[in-house]
Amino acid sequence: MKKLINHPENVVTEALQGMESAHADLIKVHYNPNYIVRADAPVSGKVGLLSGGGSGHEPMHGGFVGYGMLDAACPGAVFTSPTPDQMLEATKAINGGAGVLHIVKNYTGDVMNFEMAADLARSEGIEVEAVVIDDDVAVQDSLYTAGRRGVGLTVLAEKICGAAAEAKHSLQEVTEVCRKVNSQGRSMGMALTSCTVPHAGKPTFEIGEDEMEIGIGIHGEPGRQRMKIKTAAEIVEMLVKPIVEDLPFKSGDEVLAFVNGMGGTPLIELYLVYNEVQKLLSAHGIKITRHLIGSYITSLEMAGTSVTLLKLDDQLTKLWDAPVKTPALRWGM
Amino acid sequence: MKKLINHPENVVTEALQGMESAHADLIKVHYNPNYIVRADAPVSGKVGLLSGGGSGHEPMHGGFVGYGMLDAACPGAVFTSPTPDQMLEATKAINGGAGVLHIVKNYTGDVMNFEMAADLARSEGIEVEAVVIDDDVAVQDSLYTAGRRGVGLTVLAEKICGAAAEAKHSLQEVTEVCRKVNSQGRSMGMALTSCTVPHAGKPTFEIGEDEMEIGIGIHGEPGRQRMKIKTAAEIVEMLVKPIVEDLPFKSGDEVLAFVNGMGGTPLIELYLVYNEVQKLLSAHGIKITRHLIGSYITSLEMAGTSVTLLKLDDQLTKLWDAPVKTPALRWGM
Amino acid sequence: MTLSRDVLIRWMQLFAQSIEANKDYLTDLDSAIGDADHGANMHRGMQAVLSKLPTVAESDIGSILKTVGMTLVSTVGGASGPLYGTFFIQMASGASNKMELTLEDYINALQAGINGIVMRGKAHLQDKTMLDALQPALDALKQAAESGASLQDALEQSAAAAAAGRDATTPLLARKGRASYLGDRSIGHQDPGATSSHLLLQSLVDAVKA
Amino acid sequence: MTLSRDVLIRWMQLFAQSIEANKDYLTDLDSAIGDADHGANMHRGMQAVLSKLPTVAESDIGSILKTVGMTLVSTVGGASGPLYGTFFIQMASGASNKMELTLEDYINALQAGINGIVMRGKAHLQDKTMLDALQPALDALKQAAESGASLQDALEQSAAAAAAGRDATTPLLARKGRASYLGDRSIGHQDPGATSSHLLLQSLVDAVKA
Ligand SMILES: Nc1ncnc2c1ncn2[C@@H]1O[C@H](COP(=O)(O)OP(=O)(O)O)[C@@H](O)[C@H]1O
Ligand SMILES: Nc1ncnc2c1ncn2[C@@H]1O[C@H](COP(=O)(O)OP(=O)(O)O)[C@@H](O)[C@H]1O
Ligand SMILES: [Mg+2]
Ligand SMILES: [Mg+2]
Ligand SMILES: [Mg+2]
Ligand SMILES: [Mg+2]
Repeated sequence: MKKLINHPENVVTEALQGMESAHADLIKVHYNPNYIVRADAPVSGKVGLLSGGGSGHEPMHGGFVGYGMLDAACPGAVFTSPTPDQMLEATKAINGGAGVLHIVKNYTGDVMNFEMAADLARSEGIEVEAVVIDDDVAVQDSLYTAGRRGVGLTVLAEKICGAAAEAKHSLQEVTEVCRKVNSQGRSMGMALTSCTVPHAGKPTFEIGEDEMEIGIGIHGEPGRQRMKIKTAAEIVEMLVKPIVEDLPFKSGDEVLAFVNGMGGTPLIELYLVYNEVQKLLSAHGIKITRHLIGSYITSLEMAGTSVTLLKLDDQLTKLWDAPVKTPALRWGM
Repeated sequence: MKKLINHPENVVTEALQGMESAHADLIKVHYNPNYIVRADAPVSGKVGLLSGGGSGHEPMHGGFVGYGMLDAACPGAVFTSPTPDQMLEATKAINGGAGVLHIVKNYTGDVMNFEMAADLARSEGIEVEAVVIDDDVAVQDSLYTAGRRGVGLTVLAEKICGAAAEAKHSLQEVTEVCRKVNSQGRSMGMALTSCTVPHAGKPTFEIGEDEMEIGIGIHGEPGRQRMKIKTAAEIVEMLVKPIVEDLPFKSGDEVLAFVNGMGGTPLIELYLVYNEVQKLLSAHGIKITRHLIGSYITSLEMAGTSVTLLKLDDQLTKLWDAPVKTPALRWGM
Repeated sequence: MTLSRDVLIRWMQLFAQSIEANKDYLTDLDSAIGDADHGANMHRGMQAVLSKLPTVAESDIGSILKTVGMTLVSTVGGASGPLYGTFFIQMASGASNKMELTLEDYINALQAGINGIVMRGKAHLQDKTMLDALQPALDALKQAAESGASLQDALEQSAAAAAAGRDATTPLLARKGRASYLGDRSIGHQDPGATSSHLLLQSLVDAVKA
Repeated sequence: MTLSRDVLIRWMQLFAQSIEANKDYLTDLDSAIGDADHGANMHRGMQAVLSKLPTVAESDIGSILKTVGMTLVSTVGGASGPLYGTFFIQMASGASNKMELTLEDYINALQAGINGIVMRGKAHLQDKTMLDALQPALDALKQAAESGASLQDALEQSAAAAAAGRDATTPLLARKGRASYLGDRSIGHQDPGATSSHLLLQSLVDAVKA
């Protein structure tokens, strides 16, 4: 296992300490239970936005805490959902009196832990809503009743809902916006390499020098299918076609295209992938009006990419464009 | 070789096309010869800032073109300095009448090509200055008369000089600022893995599962020393100590600390490394007042990190804080 | 014979040991069809339980089980945290103020625990989850009780049924949890949660014997 | 015997072929002590030269050499681009309007080319660069000329000296170019630029023979 770490047990805590000392102007880090809050939390009269999930997906979610995005994030152990007590404490810390929205990625563990936390928070008198993000079209069979995974769309939902909350929309309204994002966005991902969970000490899966996994999630789990590696153009077609057909996206649609790196893929490749996405969508008459390119929701050091498309309208575009100031996303201020 | 590409020959062009279609609001891409310019170039009365170098270091340099940073960047083939004709065309395209500064990383090829370009531009009546960045303390022996390499400090120099140029400082003044940054900054890097140049098709060097290279550059070249992999704390000490001793940085100094990923290292590890840097510097009485954490000057998909320290004063801090709006660095607007 | 407070505490200690011994094994199973953390998750949780046990050394069985459950909920995370946590919390519900459990008490407690898992996780039998070890274990326990087996024999038959249930997860296609994302590729791998559930029931056998 | 325009054009064609055949070899050498691009760099440049050659089919030798040099400068990049580019541009300087080169002309041209490389790259002998192949080649050429050798013999001796110079780079510690960053670790590896320089001079021998 090759990592810049001290001890597998301490990776999450020490990375949090690094974030804390780097971004003291934007965030505060609380330990035991672990959560990251906006430096100015709670913001009175504003809906509080909480997300969380296993660590190993950085910058998600902690890197998205700040003005115009999340109020708090709960980091779990690597690839392990955080626990209800973390979420409860974070919920309390960001409740500015207008209620709290939990943005939950659809994994059994995340959903159950957030459910328990919401129950506990409600029993303490805090109004809590939850939206479960499930955008991964790689998981398509309705027999598999855990449902689709939550992946790249989560980042877009956090930004857009963050803007809505910052504009002092009500809990009801922010929740609606989040549901809308979830209903209008789809993702799919692939991997060239596995990643290594620090505790496990060896790659989660073995893969040949000429192979790739299509339809992966973000936890180093194997994908839906293994095949010989293909060109970027072919790979993009394998990712984008199921996305376009699923919603479906139609000619004339305006979309936000998010080309994400899985952690070990360099930016030069992401731009090359974006170029293919752009060509393919324009052949379908779909117009990219906003974009995000970079490694924003990762699987440790996995090499690979995911594509997320979100159908935009005026409301979502405006919320996307609104100022944001977090460790990992920043514009307009 | 595992890469998200179509054909090794086309990597640079296709990545440029991706940048072009993504960032049309910020930059224009010119092909044959290849260069990237600010969408509003030339800015009349402003010193033009040009940098360039081999591709494979993304986002450097193309990702730093835009308001408050570079006016143009010339991308060469992967890890190969661009050619004088690219630089000449770019120099002409950004000359707003106040002259052009070339920011050159100290590699034999880069220096010679930029020298030829500057001669050509001057012969066409453009005032050109050049500053060679040579911050890599891994290259320490004065016998090796190619001198130190230019690495991470280049990013900081481009940002800071970009702010000075934006404030309409003269060519003389911007050049002075650049020399000052170069004299007050030092870097050192290490790698856990090699990278694979697309043309070459196989890793530049072989390295064992328990080994690392210390004192690497940014071209997948082997480092000064190979050794067994160590903890993040020990690695940071091996990187930071030579930096601190070289300038030297002293107790009471205020610095910008730049923890850079080499392309294949995830953000969680960079924060962990930053945490170690912060602890070590504070033990030396050196205070981090500004920071940059992320993969900004990379070696394709290499796993590894580099640390750059720049001694700050009021002037440099103000220039660092000034607004910047480029594909890869953005704040204040 | 009944299950005393001491036996219950020894149960948790032996389960923690068993998890420690099988940590890498559980993680390997989870690597194949999940995210390579089940061993680490359970280990983190049971270490926390170990350190909490002294605080309930004098408490009734309900409090012991509830503390175990709450500790697991707040330290494990993932799917197994809320599931095992709920399991113990629900087991505790009928045991408050009890200082020992008869076989019948234990059957009721196990039934309540399993109900909690189903309520929380909404899994069905054959979905390739821990339920596939626990439910057969409960059935065997009831059958043993009906046929008048001793507590120890009943627990042994229950653990054996859990082992069989665990083994039977291998050919199943997963329909719940992370493994379900793999579709057909989940077939042929033993479920990690069913494996840890068997370890749990086997540890009780060992605790009774010790 | 003299070097005609046709021979010079054939020289460039054969050099391009030789680079193509040795592309991976040059890159491998550059992987060991550089950045794994010397083969690709030279190949890109010589392919561009090939496509430019028709435009100078009727020109004098000075124009041919200058076009080669300018093309290399604008397509190779890296260290070898300006160095080989300057080499040919400087070779061209004494050959303008010439339709053939005598041995003496060629000696002067090679001397000018090497001077250009030294001016641009500021390398010394034994710095482990292309100079370590080129300078011995020039020396051998001069010696052969003095001893009255034929043009062909002189070129052969020159190429042989380049080969020996190339081989002699292996034990050297690099002091110029990228390999210098390796310090002691550069010792024991043959210099890629010296290797391509030998290919260049060998291609001229082959062009004369063909
Ligand atoms: N809905 C569910 N109901 C019952 N058990 C489940 C359910 N989902 C997952 N499990 C169990 O949880 C185990 C995985 O636990 P663990 O790896 O710790 O959590 P995670 O899947 O969040 O990483 C699976 O092997 C399975 O037995
Ligand atoms: N200063 C110099 N003078 C002469 N030759 C040099 C100098 N620096 C480098 N070289 C030659 O250039 C070769 C490397 O060329 P190449 O790999 O194409 O460029 P780069 O080093 O920029 O990647 C070296 O092997 C060496 O022979
Ligand atoms: Mg998990
Ligand atoms: Mg090069
Ligand atoms: Mg798991
Ligand atoms: Mg090279």
